[in-house]
Amino acid sequence: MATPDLNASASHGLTREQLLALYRWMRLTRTLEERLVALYRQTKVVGGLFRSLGQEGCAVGSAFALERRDVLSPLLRNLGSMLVKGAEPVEILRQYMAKGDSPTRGRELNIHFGDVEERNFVGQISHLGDMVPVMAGVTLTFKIRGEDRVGLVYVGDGATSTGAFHEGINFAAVQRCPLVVIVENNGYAYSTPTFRQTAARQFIDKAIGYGIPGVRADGNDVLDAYRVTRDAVDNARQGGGVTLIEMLTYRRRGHAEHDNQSYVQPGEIERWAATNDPIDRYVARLTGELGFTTAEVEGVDEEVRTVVDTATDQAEASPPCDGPDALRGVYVEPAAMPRLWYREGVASAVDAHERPESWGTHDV
Amino acid sequence: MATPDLNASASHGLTREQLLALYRWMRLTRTLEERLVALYRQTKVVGGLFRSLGQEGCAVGSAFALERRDVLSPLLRNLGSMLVKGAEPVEILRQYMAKGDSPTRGRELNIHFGDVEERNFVGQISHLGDMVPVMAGVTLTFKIRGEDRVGLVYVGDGATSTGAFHEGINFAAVQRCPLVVIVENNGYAYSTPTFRQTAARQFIDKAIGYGIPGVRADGNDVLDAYRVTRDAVDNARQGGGVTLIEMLTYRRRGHAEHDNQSYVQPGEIERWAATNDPIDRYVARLTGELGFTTAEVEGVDEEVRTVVDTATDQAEASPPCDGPDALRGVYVEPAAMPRLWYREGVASAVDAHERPESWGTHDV
Amino acid sequence: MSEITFLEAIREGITEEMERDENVFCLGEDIGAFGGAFKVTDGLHARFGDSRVIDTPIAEAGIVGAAAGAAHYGMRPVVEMQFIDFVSCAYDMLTNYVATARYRAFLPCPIVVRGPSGGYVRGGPFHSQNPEAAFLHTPGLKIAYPATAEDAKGMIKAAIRDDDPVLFFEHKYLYRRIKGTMPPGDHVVPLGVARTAREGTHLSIITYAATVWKSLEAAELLAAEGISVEVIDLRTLLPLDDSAIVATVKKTNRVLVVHEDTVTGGVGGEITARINELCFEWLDAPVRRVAAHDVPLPYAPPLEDFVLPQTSDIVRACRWLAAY
Amino acid sequence: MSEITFLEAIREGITEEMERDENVFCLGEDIGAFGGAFKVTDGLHARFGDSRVIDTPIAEAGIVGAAAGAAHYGMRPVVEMQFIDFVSCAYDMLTNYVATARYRAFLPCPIVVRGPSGGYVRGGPFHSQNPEAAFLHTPGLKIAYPATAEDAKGMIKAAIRDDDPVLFFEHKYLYRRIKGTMPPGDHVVPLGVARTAREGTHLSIITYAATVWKSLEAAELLAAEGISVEVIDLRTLLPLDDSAIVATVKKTNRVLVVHEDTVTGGVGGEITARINELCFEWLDAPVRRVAAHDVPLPYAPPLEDFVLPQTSDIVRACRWLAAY
Ligand SMILES: Cc1ncc(C[n+]2csc(CCOP(=O)(O)OP(=O)(O)O)c2C)c(N)n1
Ligand SMILES: Cc1ncc(C[n+]2csc(CCOP(=O)(O)OP(=O)(O)O)c2C)c(N)n1
Ligand SMILES: [Mg+2]
Ligand SMILES: [Mg+2]
Repeated sequence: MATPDLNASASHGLTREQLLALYRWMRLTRTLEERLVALYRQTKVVGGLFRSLGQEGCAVGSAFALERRDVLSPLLRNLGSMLVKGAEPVEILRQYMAKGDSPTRGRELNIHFGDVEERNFVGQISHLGDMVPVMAGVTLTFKIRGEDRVGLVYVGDGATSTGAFHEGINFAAVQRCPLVVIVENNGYAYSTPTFRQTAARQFIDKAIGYGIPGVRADGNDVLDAYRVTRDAVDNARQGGGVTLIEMLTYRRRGHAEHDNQSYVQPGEIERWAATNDPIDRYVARLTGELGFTTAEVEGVDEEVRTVVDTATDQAEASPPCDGPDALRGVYVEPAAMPRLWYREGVASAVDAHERPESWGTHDV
Repeated sequence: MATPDLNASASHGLTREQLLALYRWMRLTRTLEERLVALYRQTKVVGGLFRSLGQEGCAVGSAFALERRDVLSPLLRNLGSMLVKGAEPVEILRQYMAKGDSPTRGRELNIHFGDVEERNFVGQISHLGDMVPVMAGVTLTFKIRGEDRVGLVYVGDGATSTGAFHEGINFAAVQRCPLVVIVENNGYAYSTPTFRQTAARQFIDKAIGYGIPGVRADGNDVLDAYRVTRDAVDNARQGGGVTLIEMLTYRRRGHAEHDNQSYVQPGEIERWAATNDPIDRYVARLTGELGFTTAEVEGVDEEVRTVVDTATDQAEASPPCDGPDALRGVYVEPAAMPRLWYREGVASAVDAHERPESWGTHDV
Repeated sequence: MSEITFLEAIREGITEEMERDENVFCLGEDIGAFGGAFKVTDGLHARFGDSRVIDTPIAEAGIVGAAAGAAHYGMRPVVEMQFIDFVSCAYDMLTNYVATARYRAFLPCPIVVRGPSGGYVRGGPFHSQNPEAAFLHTPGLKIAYPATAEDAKGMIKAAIRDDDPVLFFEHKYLYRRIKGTMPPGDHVVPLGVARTAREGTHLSIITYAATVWKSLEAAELLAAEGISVEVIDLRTLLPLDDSAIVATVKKTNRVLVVHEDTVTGGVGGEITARINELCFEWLDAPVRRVAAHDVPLPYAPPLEDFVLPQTSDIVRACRWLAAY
Repeated sequence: MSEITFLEAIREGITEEMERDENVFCLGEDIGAFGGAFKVTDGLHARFGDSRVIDTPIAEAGIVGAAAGAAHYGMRPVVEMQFIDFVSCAYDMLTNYVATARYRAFLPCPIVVRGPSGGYVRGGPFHSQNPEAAFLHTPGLKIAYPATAEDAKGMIKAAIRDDDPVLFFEHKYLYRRIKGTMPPGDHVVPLGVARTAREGTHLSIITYAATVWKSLEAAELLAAEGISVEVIDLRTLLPLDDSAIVATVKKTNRVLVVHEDTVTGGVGGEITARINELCFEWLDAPVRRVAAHDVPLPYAPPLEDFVLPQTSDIVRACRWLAAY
């Protein structure tokens, strides 16, 4: 089959390389998460595992609209956006395995890390909504300095209920900060369906209350996610202020791997998997109207597998954290907090005779 | 002049007594506040004085739409609504003068007090926005119990920026609580004009984001304030959930009496006073289309003056607070907190030799 | 009567109170049909229905405020924080509105705010917190932090019946590891009364929550060395049981305060000050603290282990104190 | 050089830092053309313009979060709380996001959050607070609370230059009552170093903020009775200046901790614990506290006077301690 001329509107002005890159980021996200599931089952992941299965299109498409100098603030389901922004698979793996050379040196879990020096994504915290004010401040800085930079922050459907979301987006709207706020509406906040989170018909209905434009995207169409975000980013870059984007998607796994999704209607997940998977849809598009060959697509799969394999080997070989490092870096000065008095000269915090699993077996 | 038939639509179905009562509450609010200004100048008011000059229509008209069993949560500029709900002028005066028999026994200031037993208004705190979640809970209770009761809570234009406002109204909207939320848009939050508070064109634009109806009223038309609130109250009573009302009005005095309003454009206050005073407008209406005589109106003024005079005498004669009472009532049990060790047997906390005004005159 | 877990004990306590008093109701994130992140409210929704087990939006200040409003009008709300770390989002509402309601406005505000707290579980800085000290200087609140399954049940019942607001901390490490046999009948453990978890004569450990178990483990190890350690489980931090503190000081004359929260600004300071004020003359040694290092709690096991107080730390500190 | 007030000293400090470093900017409610509720930022908007003195919506969490974001990208935000009582609304943002930023994510977060605090002004429960103790167990924050005009200037400058987040409490009773002559030049008072406000030999008062002045007044009165009181002004509460505390204990052997915040859970506990740990053997008497009674601060003058510590209380407590 001959390569057809790329229809500029179908490809939203993206080059062939870019179109394939979008696929690669989605595939990398999924393959990496699948590897994490395997490691989780081997109990090599410390703590919970949070998937973005079925949501890769939102994260990848939106982040793809940013320049390197722009700043991204991801959430738990935005692994894809971090990869686009330059996070390395080995960093993700080390984080999840709490390795000593992980991006946070074992201080924080899963994908809670960032890099504001070069790649420009900010390490999130668990408290939902808090990143919205923070990104208002990041982008306020760009506005004050006249820097040509834009910010992008995600919130879940659930996080829109927080006071922090409200205070942050309102502040940014009033200040006309160059900020894009994406509500990733995946139908659930943990077990809570959207209709218990808000009585609004749709999340973009919140935009008018902040005096900003609200736009909806099909989050499972990576090109739509890209296009809508790019327009909002362009608008922000030109001084147009904040845009609220609602991306429609669906969370096919539980809140975390241990969640059995008992609260989901039978068949709902299967339906989304069968008919509305962002990768399947994009593959069909690539090999259909966009004129890529199956071999090209499979080549990406192959390359991604190798990348993830290599990263896994690297991460597994990484050293564990070193206890006393825990005291370093709370402040610039002092550089480390002192050891407490009963720890002076003690090599290991936990002695052999510690048996926390035995708690409660003593007489009370 | 003969009394014309009351036009039911002009009077919104109110009786003659009710129409005159609306006037009385507005006049009482203003006269009482004017008395407070006099007492303030005599330094008999402890702390600041907060006026609602020019906003009496909002407070009175809206509260007039409630039944006694309904619950009101007023703010600083809603003295009028408290009077309608049964607060006595003497209570207000004692509060401002921090008297021992004031409604809070001197614990809280100005109009921060309530009565949930009989008259059903809730004592507010200073932290803006906090009363919205609280009233969501009050009205959730009515819903759970199937009680035929409604709640009404006010916020200023400024308070809409708080996270508490957002969390509370959203919670109430999802739960379809029988609650009416009034945004009293008086143009300023302290010195901050509305356009620095929100980029929204109007506050009712926030309603759709919560999936609730939003209605605007002319807050300086007491009948419009009444009508719009009554409709929202009726809707809440019938299970229709939350309504957001925006009342347009104007704060003619400073945030508090000491504020010289340097931030206000010259002429702005005078214009509102001359052309859009809620009392003047209503008097014109009363003596015009509603067919009251000037004597009737003046009769109210006279009666109100007497009421305020009597209340002032009573309040001035009220005893001051008794120091040790400060320790009572933090918990049900213990009924009073213990005196600290160095206060045992001490009659007066502050000795004659205390000269706090001399602080800083000692060598450092 | 069979043993149940700490977690089941809390559920049993809430269930009994919901049966006893129809004004008791639960609200929180994912607590309905799902039963909550830790399943504390599992089954309650099926049993008591939509209006008594309410799934809320993610809005801690909103939920706590709503609970307060309901409490003013006669309800007895039991609020779940999905993790107690999120109570910080309701800090204003709790310290300014809830805690002062009775004092400033004579408003009854009998709410319980409960949730999983504490570390030793590789939860990282935002799923392991012990925020009790942040509320200690808030008159109007009570703070309960049980260590045993029996207390977990008896104290949640007391908290729900209390006419004032109670923060109820549930150490998540104990949820499924600690078991107990519930006393028969209406088992209520009054707030404000400490418990002697172990009798001893040479020195006293004053502690609460998960470190009660670490202290008991240390006491057991020290007994083998001939050091007899008394362990006081405070159970309630506000109000503190001064008489229990004074009694143990007068008995052993040596005190180690142990808690999981960071040492600076933790509850240990208040306890030390009270001992100074109430029974200084009885001290044969300084009051000392074993607690977490002053850093945000990190996630990696070697780091978390290093930061938190461990049994061996308590053992070493006790040896030092006994030898003083 | 003429005397200026405590308030003017703060303004002078902020102004100098804004001149020195273009990354320093102010944000808060009504701080722009209006100059702030207490006029601390008066004139700054006219001088530095819209983008360096920013009026914000009423959103304490939003403002503090925005400051943090700006600080990550090289700015030096100075945030005003209109009253420090409203910092409770930003409690989550400060304790979870701001305080941990460097530790968990290597993010610089040099922000200053400042505002009028404290009582003795008939401000009632929500305009008189001393929330310092609520932040004391938050590693990652610093807490400054000056008592003199000189320190107010020197410490706000140090706070703005500090590479970590600083809570800066400004006692509103001192704003216009206290004056001082500013040392010439770039007057920076380092954080973490206490000050001997008055030398003495019989006993030591350890205190900070407004009660420094009450303590000095008491010391003056006691001098007439032959009791020589040393007064230590801590100036910074996090980190605490342990060496200054130890030095005064070793000198006088008797300590009274005085603060305006409620006694239970106040900073006094931490100070007492440190003294126990660092210099117990030097104590000739128990460390005792003079502080506010454990109630929300009421508004009426006789009630507020009764609840708060007064000079006469300090005098009586010192007599007791001297006689011990
Ligand atoms: C302030 C706060 N409250 C509660 C939680 C606990 N929590 C973590 S994720 C979550 C659900 C989030 O749902 P949503 O915002 O829709 O994001 P999604 O997981 O669907 O991407 C909850 C309640 C939290 N992290 N922060
Ligand atoms: C959470 C919080 N932040 C700041 C303040 C200080 N403050 C008191 S009134 C006020 C302005 C309120 O404006 P608005 O809500 O419009 O009410 P208005 O006074 O105009 O009726 C401010 C900022 C406060 N009370 N609460
Ligand atoms: Mg979701
Ligand atoms: Mg206003």
